[in-house]
Amino acid sequence: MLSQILFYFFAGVAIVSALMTVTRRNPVASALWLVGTFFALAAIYTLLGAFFIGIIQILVYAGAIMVLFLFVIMLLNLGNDFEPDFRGTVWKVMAAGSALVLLALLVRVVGGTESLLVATGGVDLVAAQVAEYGVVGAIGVPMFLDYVVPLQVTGLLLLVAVVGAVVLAKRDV
Amino acid sequence: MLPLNAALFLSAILFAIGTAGVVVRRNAIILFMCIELMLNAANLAFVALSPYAGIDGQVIVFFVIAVAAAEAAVGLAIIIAVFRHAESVDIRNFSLLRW
Amino acid sequence: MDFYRSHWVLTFLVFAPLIGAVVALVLPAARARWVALWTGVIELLVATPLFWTFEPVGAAMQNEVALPWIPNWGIYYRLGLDGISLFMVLLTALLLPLMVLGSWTYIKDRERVFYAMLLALTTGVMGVFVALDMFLFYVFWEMMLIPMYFLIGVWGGKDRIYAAVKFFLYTAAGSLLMLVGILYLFSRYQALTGESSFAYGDFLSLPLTSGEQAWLFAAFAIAFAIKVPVFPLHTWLPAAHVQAPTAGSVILAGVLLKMGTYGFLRFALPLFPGAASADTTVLLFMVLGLIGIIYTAMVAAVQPNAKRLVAYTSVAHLGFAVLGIFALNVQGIQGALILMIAHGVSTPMLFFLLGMLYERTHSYEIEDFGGLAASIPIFALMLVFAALASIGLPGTGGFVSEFLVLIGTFRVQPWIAFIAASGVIFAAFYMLPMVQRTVFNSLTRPANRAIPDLCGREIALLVPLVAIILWLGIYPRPILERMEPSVGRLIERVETSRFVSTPGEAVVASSASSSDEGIRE
Amino acid sequence: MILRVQQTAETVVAEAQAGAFEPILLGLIVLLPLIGFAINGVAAILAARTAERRRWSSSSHHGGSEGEADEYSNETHSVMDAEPTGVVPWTHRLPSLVAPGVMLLAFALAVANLFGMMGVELEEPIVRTYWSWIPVGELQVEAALQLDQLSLLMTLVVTGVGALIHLFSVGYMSHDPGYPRYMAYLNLFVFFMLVLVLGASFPVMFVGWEGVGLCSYLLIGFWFSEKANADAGKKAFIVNRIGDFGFLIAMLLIFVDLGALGYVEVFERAPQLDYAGPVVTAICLFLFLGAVGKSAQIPLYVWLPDAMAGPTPVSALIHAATMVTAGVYLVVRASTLFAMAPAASLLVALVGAVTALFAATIGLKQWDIKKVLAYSTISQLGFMFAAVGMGAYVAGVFHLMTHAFFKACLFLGSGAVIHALHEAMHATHSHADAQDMRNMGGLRRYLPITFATMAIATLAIAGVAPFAGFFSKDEIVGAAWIGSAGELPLSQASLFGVGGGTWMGMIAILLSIAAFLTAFYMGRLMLYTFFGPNRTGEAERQHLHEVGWTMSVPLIVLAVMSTIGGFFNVDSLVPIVNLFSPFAFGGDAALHNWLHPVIIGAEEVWASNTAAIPEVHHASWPILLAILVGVAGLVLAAVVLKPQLLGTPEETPAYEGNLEKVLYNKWYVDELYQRIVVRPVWGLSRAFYSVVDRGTIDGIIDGVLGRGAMLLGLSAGRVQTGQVNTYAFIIIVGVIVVLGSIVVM
Repeated sequence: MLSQILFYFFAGVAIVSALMTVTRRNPVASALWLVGTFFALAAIYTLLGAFFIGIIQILVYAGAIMVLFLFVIMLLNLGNDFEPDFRGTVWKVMAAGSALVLLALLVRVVGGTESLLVATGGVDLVAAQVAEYGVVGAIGVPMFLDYVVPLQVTGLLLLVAVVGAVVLAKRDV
Repeated sequence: MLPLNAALFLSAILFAIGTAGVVVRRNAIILFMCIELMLNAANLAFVALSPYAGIDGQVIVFFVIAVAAAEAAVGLAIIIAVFRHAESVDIRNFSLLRW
Repeated sequence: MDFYRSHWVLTFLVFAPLIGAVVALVLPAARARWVALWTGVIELLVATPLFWTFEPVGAAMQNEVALPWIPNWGIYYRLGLDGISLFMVLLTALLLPLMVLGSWTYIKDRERVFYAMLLALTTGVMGVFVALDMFLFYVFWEMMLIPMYFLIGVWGGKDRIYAAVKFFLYTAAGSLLMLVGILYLFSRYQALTGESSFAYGDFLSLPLTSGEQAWLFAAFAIAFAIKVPVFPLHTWLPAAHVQAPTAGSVILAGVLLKMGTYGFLRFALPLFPGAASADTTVLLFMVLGLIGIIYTAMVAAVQPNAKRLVAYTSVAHLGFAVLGIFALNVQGIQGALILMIAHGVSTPMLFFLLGMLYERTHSYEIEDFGGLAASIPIFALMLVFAALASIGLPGTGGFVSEFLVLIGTFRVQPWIAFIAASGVIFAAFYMLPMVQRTVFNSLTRPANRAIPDLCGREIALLVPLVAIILWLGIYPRPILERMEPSVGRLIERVETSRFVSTPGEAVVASSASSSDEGIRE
Repeated sequence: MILRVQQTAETVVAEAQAGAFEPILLGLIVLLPLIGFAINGVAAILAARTAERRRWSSSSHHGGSEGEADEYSNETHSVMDAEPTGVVPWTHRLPSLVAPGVMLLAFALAVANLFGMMGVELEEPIVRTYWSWIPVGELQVEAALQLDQLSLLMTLVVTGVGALIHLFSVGYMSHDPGYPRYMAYLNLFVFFMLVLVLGASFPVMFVGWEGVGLCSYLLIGFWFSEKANADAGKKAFIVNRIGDFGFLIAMLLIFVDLGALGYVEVFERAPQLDYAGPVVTAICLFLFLGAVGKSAQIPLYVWLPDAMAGPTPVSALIHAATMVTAGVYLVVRASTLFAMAPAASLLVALVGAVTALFAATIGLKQWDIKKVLAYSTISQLGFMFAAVGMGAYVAGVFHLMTHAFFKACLFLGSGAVIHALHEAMHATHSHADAQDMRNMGGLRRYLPITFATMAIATLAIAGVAPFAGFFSKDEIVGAAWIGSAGELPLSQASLFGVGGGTWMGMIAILLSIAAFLTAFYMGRLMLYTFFGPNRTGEAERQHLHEVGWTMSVPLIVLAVMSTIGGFFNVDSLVPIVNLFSPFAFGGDAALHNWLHPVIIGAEEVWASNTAAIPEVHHASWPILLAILVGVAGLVLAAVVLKPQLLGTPEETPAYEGNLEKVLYNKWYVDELYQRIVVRPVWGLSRAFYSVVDRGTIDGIIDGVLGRGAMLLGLSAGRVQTGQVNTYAFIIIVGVIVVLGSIVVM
């Protein structure tokens, strides 16, 4: 019963901070609100039983990517004398409208799945694997067995990204 | 266990907020943040469904994170390159690629 | 001698020009026209014996072949020749060397590409007339488009791009509709028999409901009607002719238009006989043909540009062909076929002459000419003869075909034939003033006084055309005999599968019905 | 050559007694003119080639000479100017031999056949099939020639008169630079005329029919460098084409209703159609439309007067003797059909009579000598159509024959006059109109032979007693009176509700007035041309002299035929006419007996479909009236018209008072046609082109589709703003649509 209360609490935090990320004019403020969202999500992950992902979320997302963002913001000195970069009210209305419609559709689509999945009776599949290999092993084993190709590709992708970033951002001397 | 629908609804909401942000904001950096937000919404959905559909969900999350990281890195590099040239990160300066 | 029994003669006729095209491209520019000429001459020498080796007796296809090309889709390299396509093949083979001769001094830049295009175009056209596999037919049909587009677009007159694009879009749009029709037939055949095939024979045996037939006929008919061209869809032709170089106009008027009527006779009528012989279709196309005859004749009369005038006249002539085809009796269809040949000889002659005149006066506008008979009498003689052949004077092919078409139409729709016959008056109405303003009247322009008369090459080019026009007019019997069985088979097919719903054909003069039964042997 | 012909004639006559008659070299008769055409044609091409090569050589020296090129204009009639070397080239000498020679040969063969056929009573026509022309399904058209009494008679007229006119042309046209081309066209014309006359089926006749139309187009527009001549040729061809349209429709009707097109089969199966039924009447009306086009009857006569733009021998041959009679030949050939359609026949008679009178009135006030003769021809053709329309087919053919003689004589006479005047005016370089009667006067002193022959022909055409016209024309008028008394089979028929007899009464009156007017204007022509003071001018008068023998001989022969022509068909029953019966050739009413087998079909139809006619009694007063009318016309002309008062064209105006104005301007018929037919058709054509073709069709295709596609493209392009948000938004919309469709499914 406690976990549900915590879940709704963190969900609320996540939604508010997401809204603040989008609406703050100051990039630094919105960056920090985004970090807040990540923390809330990490908490929800742990509540859902994915402890390793919760940790990774904080480590990689909040820790690495957001730091990179803040670093770039500071590098480009965007923190101050920024003018409002919101588009016209027409666009605002359209954006909000399309977001709500999208939300409604997603809810409609997603809504029906629980009854479907419960029917398949796979509730405690994850628990069995975790019990066998431990929290990290449960993710590690399939990653290195079934998903070994995507893993390598992702590795390559990251290499390309790094080289790309260096080439792009380097001052043409 | 936690109500599955709630988690999925949450991810839908976050995703919707992310799209709204992408459409509305002109600042490239914030644009990237909104995209990160949308990716996270997707991750949440994966994690929420993994107890029912198997651990694969959580494995995919890792790949998503990796992609997100790569995308952020390259994106920001582009923004720096453009910034050097146009002194601002407003995406209207990026509008040469059109008919 | 079995070369002429087998399909190899057809394969040679189709692909020899293509090889010639490649050779023309490779060799230096000065050689190009000679290569084209030799290819044309060889093509003609190979094709002419077909006239004698073709047995007029059997109604079935001759020189057939069916080699697998893309087997798993049931696409075969299927060729065949019968009474209807024989003369189109011969006409194309005849026109090729003449066209090369016609543009001997006319084309001065990029000869290599020009002759390559011309030869490739001939391959496409020859392929269309002998292909019996719908897919292969469609490939050749599209293949014909590209070289023609370049012929008009590159070597054309002032606003040739407009004309070339208009020509291309018109024909391509039509052929897309036809493609849909072919694919639908393919799917129906596959659904019915399980294995896939594009063969013309297989589609013939396909049972189709009246609704399907109507739609499919419409798709094919529009594609061919654009090509013929039938009245409302004809405006691309004058534009294309005015801009096209002489060789382009000759092949366009001589053969490309006949692909439309040939298409009706080979595909639209036999494949969908019920829809084709329905009263509404027959009446619709007859009225359109009729408008085509009278309307374009009148429009032709007021044209300042000679080539545009001749272009409109060929629309008028093919209006007669449409009438003949939809008369759906032996006189009408044989008349249409003879007209396809006669028009395919007389109009190219006119275009050759106008081309020669253009080489001398650098203009197609009629008011730039006048009294040319005084300075170039042989040209004047040829122009008057070509004009008379085009008007359909008895003794030329034009008369025989128009007479047969009118008889065929009269048996089905007396009133339409009555009005169409007045086309004879309009023919004189548009052709004679043009001849007079070009050749007769006083020689006002000093420039026209010193132009040289026709040289040996030009006369050698025109003499075969004159000979064929007279032969068609005086002794068309061998041609009629060779067509008879195929036309008989076509009519028999259309008659037997007439829809039960429509109460027989239009009211024919009552007393004639007795003689009609006799005809439909 | 002549000897051989005599031998064949004897053998043939001997053979004839044995009952069998084989036509002699029928194909050759037709082929000879074609061979002539080929030879002359080659000569013409070579002449053109040499002329052009010389022009190149001379023009390359001093940059193109003016005089050279207008050698084709009809002012410089003579090849001498264009021929520096002085000797006449072979290309000009050859046609003088070939053209008349070929005609004489053909005439000789025709005569040989005549002798052959005279002996034997030929019931069935002889058909020679050469090859199968259009064998398609039930339509079997053979290229076949048919020889029977009618076609032989026509062949004789065509080749006989033709030969004379060819001989005349040698003198008249030999100086013209285009002489070989002229002779080639003339031979080609005779070839097509023979095909028309000897054809065994309607399509073969149609080949000749349009062929002669083509040749008249080429010959009228012979001096094509003048726009007026070329226009006249074009007008003739188009108006003929309107007639040919009618003929074509008739052929279609015949084939669809009778299933065949050969004469023999058609006239066999004709009784199958119902008597006076709509089908046979339609066939006859359309055949008559063809005849009206070719034989210049109302309303399609307008081309004949303009056809005088051609050389005069052409007018004589084509527009007097042969081509224009093709219409009459058609009606007589299809007499069985016309007998089956009494209403149509009566209409033919009526149109003929009205045309006779109408043309005669116009002839009164024309100053161009050839125009007078042109309208006279139209009028005389009206007489022939009246005859065949009333069923008096033999009278029609008889008048056709005699008319061929005296009208050809008149035309050639006027040709001689014009030629003489031209020579004179050419010598003094005056540019007066050589064809205007006001420039003539008193020519009998300078052109005695021409005057004598034309006088005989004028008496013949006026219908004065012993001459040919008297017998043939009065037989027609007589038939009209008999018909009005109800003694002709067709007088029982009715047209527009009025009885046949009354129509024939009206026709008789119309023809009588026309006969009177004919006599009057012919008298006027003779007076102004040959009597009174000479108005051609002092200087030219010295140069006026009689024409050469090649032109006089044909005139004399034709004058002789005009005198004796009448005796071929002297009908002893008719009171006054029987005075001449002792001199008749070949017995009583020779022509009637000769042509009887041809019109048997018509008589059988009448026998089975109309009430029997009691005995036909010939009153004498119609003949007296005819003589009176003829003589009165001539006398009145002599009395009323004062040639001595007439001045040159500058002095005497073309017309005084508005009646003469209307007549001179041909009742403004040409202008009427121009306004109600020609101009609207051109206007409609221009409207069609600009409004329909350019405007709507191209408007829709280029405008709506073309520009529409362009505009669509442009407006779609504006969406690409280049800003990422817009694209993101579009993607989102896409997602929404996809999700929406999933939700909806």
